[in-house]
Amino acid sequence: MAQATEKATGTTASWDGEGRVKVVGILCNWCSYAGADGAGTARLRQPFDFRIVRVPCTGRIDPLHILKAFEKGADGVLVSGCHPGDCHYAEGNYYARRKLELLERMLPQLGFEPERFKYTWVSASEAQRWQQVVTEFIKGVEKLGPREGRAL
Amino acid sequence: MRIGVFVCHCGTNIAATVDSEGIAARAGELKGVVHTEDIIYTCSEPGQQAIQQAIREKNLDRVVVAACSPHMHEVTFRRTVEGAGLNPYLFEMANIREHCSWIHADKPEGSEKAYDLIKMAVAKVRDLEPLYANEVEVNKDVLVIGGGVAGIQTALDLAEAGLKVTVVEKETTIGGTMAQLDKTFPTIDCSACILTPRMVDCAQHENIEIMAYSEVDRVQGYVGNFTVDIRKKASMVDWDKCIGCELCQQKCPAKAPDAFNEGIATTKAIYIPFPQAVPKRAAIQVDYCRWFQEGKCRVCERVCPADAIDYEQQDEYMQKEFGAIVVATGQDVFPWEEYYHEYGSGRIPDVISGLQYERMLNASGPTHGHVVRPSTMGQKDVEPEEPKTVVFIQCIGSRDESVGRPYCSNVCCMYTAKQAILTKDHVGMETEVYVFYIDIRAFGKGYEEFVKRAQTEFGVKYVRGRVSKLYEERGKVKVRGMDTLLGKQVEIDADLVVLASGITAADGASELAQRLNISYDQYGFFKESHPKLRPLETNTAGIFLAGACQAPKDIPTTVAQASGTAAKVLGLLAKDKLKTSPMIARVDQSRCVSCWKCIEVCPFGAPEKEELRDGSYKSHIIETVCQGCGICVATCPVNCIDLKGFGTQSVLDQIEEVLLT
Amino acid sequence: MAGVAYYPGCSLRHSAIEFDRSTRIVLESLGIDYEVVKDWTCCGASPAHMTNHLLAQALATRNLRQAAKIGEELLAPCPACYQREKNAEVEVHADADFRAEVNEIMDEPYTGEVRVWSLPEFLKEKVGLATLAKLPTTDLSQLKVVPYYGCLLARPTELTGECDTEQPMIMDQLLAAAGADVVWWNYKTECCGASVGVPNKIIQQRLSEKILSQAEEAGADAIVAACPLCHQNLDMRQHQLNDAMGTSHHMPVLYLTQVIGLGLGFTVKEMMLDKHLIDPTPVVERAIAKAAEVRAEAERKAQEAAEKARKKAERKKQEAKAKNVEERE
Amino acid sequence: MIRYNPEQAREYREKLIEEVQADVAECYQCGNCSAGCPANFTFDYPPNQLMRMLQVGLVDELLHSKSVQNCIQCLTCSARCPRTIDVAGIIEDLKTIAAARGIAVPEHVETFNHAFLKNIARFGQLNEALLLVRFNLESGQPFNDAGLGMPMLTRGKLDPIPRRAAGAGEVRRIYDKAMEKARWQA
Repeated sequence: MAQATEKATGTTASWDGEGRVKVVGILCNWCSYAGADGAGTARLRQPFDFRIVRVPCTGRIDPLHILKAFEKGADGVLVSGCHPGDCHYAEGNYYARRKLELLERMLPQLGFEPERFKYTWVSASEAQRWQQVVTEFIKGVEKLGPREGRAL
Repeated sequence: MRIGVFVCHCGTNIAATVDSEGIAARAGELKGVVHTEDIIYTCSEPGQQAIQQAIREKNLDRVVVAACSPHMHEVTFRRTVEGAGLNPYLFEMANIREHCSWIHADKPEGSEKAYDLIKMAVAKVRDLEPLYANEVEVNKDVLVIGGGVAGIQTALDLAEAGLKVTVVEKETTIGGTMAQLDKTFPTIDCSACILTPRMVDCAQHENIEIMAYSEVDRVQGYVGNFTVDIRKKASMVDWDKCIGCELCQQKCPAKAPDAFNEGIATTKAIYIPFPQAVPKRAAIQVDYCRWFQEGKCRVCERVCPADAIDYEQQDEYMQKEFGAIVVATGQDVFPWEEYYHEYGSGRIPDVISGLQYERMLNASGPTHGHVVRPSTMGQKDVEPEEPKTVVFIQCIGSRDESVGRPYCSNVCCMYTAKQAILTKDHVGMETEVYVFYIDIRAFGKGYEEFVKRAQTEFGVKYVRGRVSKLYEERGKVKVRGMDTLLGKQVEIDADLVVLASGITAADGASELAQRLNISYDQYGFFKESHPKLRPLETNTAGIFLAGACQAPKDIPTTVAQASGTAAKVLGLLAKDKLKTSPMIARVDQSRCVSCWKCIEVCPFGAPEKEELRDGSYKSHIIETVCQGCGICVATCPVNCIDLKGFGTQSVLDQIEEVLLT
Repeated sequence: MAGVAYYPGCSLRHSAIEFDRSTRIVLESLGIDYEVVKDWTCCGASPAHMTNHLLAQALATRNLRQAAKIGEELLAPCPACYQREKNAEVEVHADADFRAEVNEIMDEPYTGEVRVWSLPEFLKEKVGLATLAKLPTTDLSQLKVVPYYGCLLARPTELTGECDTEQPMIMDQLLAAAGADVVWWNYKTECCGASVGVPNKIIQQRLSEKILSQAEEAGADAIVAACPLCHQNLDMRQHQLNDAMGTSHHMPVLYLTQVIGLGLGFTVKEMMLDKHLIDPTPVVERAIAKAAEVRAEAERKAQEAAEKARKKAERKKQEAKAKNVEERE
Repeated sequence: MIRYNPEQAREYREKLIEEVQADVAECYQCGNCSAGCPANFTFDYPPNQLMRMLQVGLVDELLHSKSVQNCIQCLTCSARCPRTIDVAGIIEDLKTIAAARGIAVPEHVETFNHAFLKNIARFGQLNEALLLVRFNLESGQPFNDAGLGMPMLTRGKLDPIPRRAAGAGEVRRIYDKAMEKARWQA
């Protein structure tokens, strides 16, 4: 089974490497996750510093998940779900919006730059939009660089 | 805990940018992992056998496959592990293809990220527990939304197989766009001759109920058990009494625009769209009815032999239960007048759309099949004039980003060729017929031959180029175009210009999609679950697609798809019970404080108040009703609800694991 | 409203003097206070931007700089000037580096944020159609006009503020508000060949001829333009064109502000209709006279109707009386 | 027989995307630009062929074409392009390149533009009478538009006595600097 292992195990590409930021994405299974799949199938290049957690619906997301991510050292968190009105479960994304609106307003109080958190809507057919959203968000986080003092 | 990790190469799809072998080896260091292996094609038979073998030999109790998207093969591998005697829900996928190898170029980076994704999957799989599917009774009735050729075909196939089918059609008759057509390509056989018998079959079939002039207002429930609110719009005519004699239409004094004839003729305020309508029942367009507008008239009431007229009629609301839903709502013609102002915005009478021309060609149309210049139609002491020069322009609202329609409409090239031939046939071979085209798309069976016939046998002149402007001059329509093959501008004095208007999503398609919770693309066409593997299903179990509501389609493709969809529905409803996903919410009643927030937020009514032995009430999830969205989980103030398969701990552990340094 | 800077541009000094005058008169009578840009210079027109982008933008920006000394808004009645100035506004304001590059070759830098208005847009936004519609004192309802936008007032929409390049409406609306009878036609935005009127006559003649014949086809008394170059080609060069093309057009071409002015009650003289080579005076006077007749006719009809009604009522009364008498007897 | 020039094609595609935000690769040759072009009858290549030439890199032929010279910048092509390509913008850019390279094409447009710019560089504001005279001399057609002179004079539409506007000096300097820069870039 082909490739040699040394190259990959080399730490050059480590997520903690110089100038890296750690961004976690929490995506709805029905729209944005599929949108990201589409972006992959279309070979749309995307930033490396991004890891995706799949959930059945943005309505399942508890703001604590996001705070936890920051606590554990994330430099940015991106939440993406179905466009308002298009929720696979009818209204999940509306509940998500209410909670995340509040979180968005709260984070600056806790000393987070607004650019470190974003929630948005990307449908399953919006591969290109997904590429654009994730690229821009991570650019924003990279501008700020890693968060000082990992803990909350 | 004994976890097995299997890393796929997917040929070079993954291996080109991810060192599958290397990260497989590294995965061995992860807590609980006792077996790792990299496989060239994990989804192949040897690949799946390798997994099963490892499960048996290393008696693994958890499995992670790092390969493509779970949307691609989660089901496949669940079956694989189940085949080896492991609970299918003790399995997790790491998406290292769509979300990694295909979006990165640098191999060290790709490998590193892939490894992180595996770490997350492993973290999640540790938290998983065996789950067991429930079974629900299945309602075997089927709802078909839309009574065009797609809906008709699906309904007949299902009814023949013995299922009860309800067809909901928003117009007063079924038949859809095909009923408006004169002939069909590439055979030039008469559209009505093919369609109307099928319409009648529908009407007479014991298993089919047609609900014309009705709309779907609301859809609740889930696969096998949908509850649908249907509204029958007030036609102001008692359809149980109406015998479709057309007397009212003949006597009605109020003119009204004729939608069925695409506005090139007028009908009456009370009307039956066309002679072969099914059901053949009259309806009043109140906006044009004198009684409703001016408070006098009531002629129809007087002449109706069945005394079916009912000016007080109201919309009727009803609720029905179905096991599956087929969406076959079709398409609309691109409204070129609103976009192509350089073509006169519809102010030039002799510039018409393809479908308008189709009505003119149709023997049951306003001109009884005679081709005439609209500018000479329906005027006193003006003899309707036959056009001597007819110009067709293709790609109107297709392949045109400037009007937000970059896609190809799929049918225009062929219907233009057909109409060009019919023009020669109806008006005479001496008529000059020009077709301005960008590219000819004749992809179907017998299509290319058909276009060739138009060019050779019928001498239709195809001009490769587009038309920049249409304007009237001395009673002609000036066509200012380009012949790109000659590299010269051309100007043609036309008597009639037919615009091959493309296909656009049906009006209100996105609203319907939202009512059904199915997804749609940016143009309003409904999205199939997978373009190649699940082209007839939507992302919502139990809801299927047929015809042009999914993408522009011609009749052969539509009918083929409609029958395919029928087969899919039969497959689903062949079972008496359906397995439901066990990945649903669960309440820890010992911690429930009976605040009932879960009941408030659940879109499906899954949580209920359950009386315990001590007489207290606690929340309880009705397993067959819960759809596993997890809204209640995120809402519960004391976190006493969790979501099986997507547990709170598993989400947190994935985050923690991947951020761990 | 703070004074708006007024940029006449080269043509309006002489060849299009009537456009300049009529515009000023209309602005004044609408109570808009404006001030002519001090030491304004040529916007560069098409020769500049066909030759050198930086040159074009710098020449235009210089005028923005001069306008900034008056206020935040610049009105350029000549669409050619308008587009050059607008073009500079958009690029210079959006791109700081480019602004620097431009400033580098000007004597003094431009630091302002001047918004450039086209004449139709300015009238619609600042005066308003509803207000304008209330003002006319002269009845132009019998004057059939076709609005001719040409290229510069229609394209590109990003600059012109029009919603559509094929069917712009602002001039239609303004003319309707001024009381004229606006006729729909197919040639609102077809080019007249303006930019090559001098060097490449054959293009200009072919294009202008089409426009004239289309206007006749539409049954218009006159074409209404808002551009000195279009006017030059359609009016001043109409004889020239007739000779060259062997046609016999006689189609007056009015300026937008001339029509509005006439509606507002200014005289043919004040609107300088005599400056045109194809004299529009007869057409205009005929239309105004006809309008008077039409009104008179209408009044007569109304009176007759009233008379009839009165008589009828009279008769009714009589009959009623008679009836009563009978009954008593 | 022609030879495609991929390097030039690449170079100009990028240049035009950068400067005009128009991508010639998007052109699918429907010919709408040519169909509507009012000046096409004076062109040696219709606009859609210009786009094609850019796609395959025949740039020099293009810069020497009458088409680029004679385009009247009416923007009809850009307005009606189904792929929303700014065709006119592309041609304008080519015009400036041709001008900077001093490419002489046997058409009077260039002469006129030159005369025009000289005129404003001298007077600050255009003097139409002088422009006409100068252009006629340079283009060797002394009686061009002679017929217009009288009627315009009598209507006070011509200004026989040229006056220098206050800003003339600066216009001259702007002109020199800009043209210098362009020459230097070309």
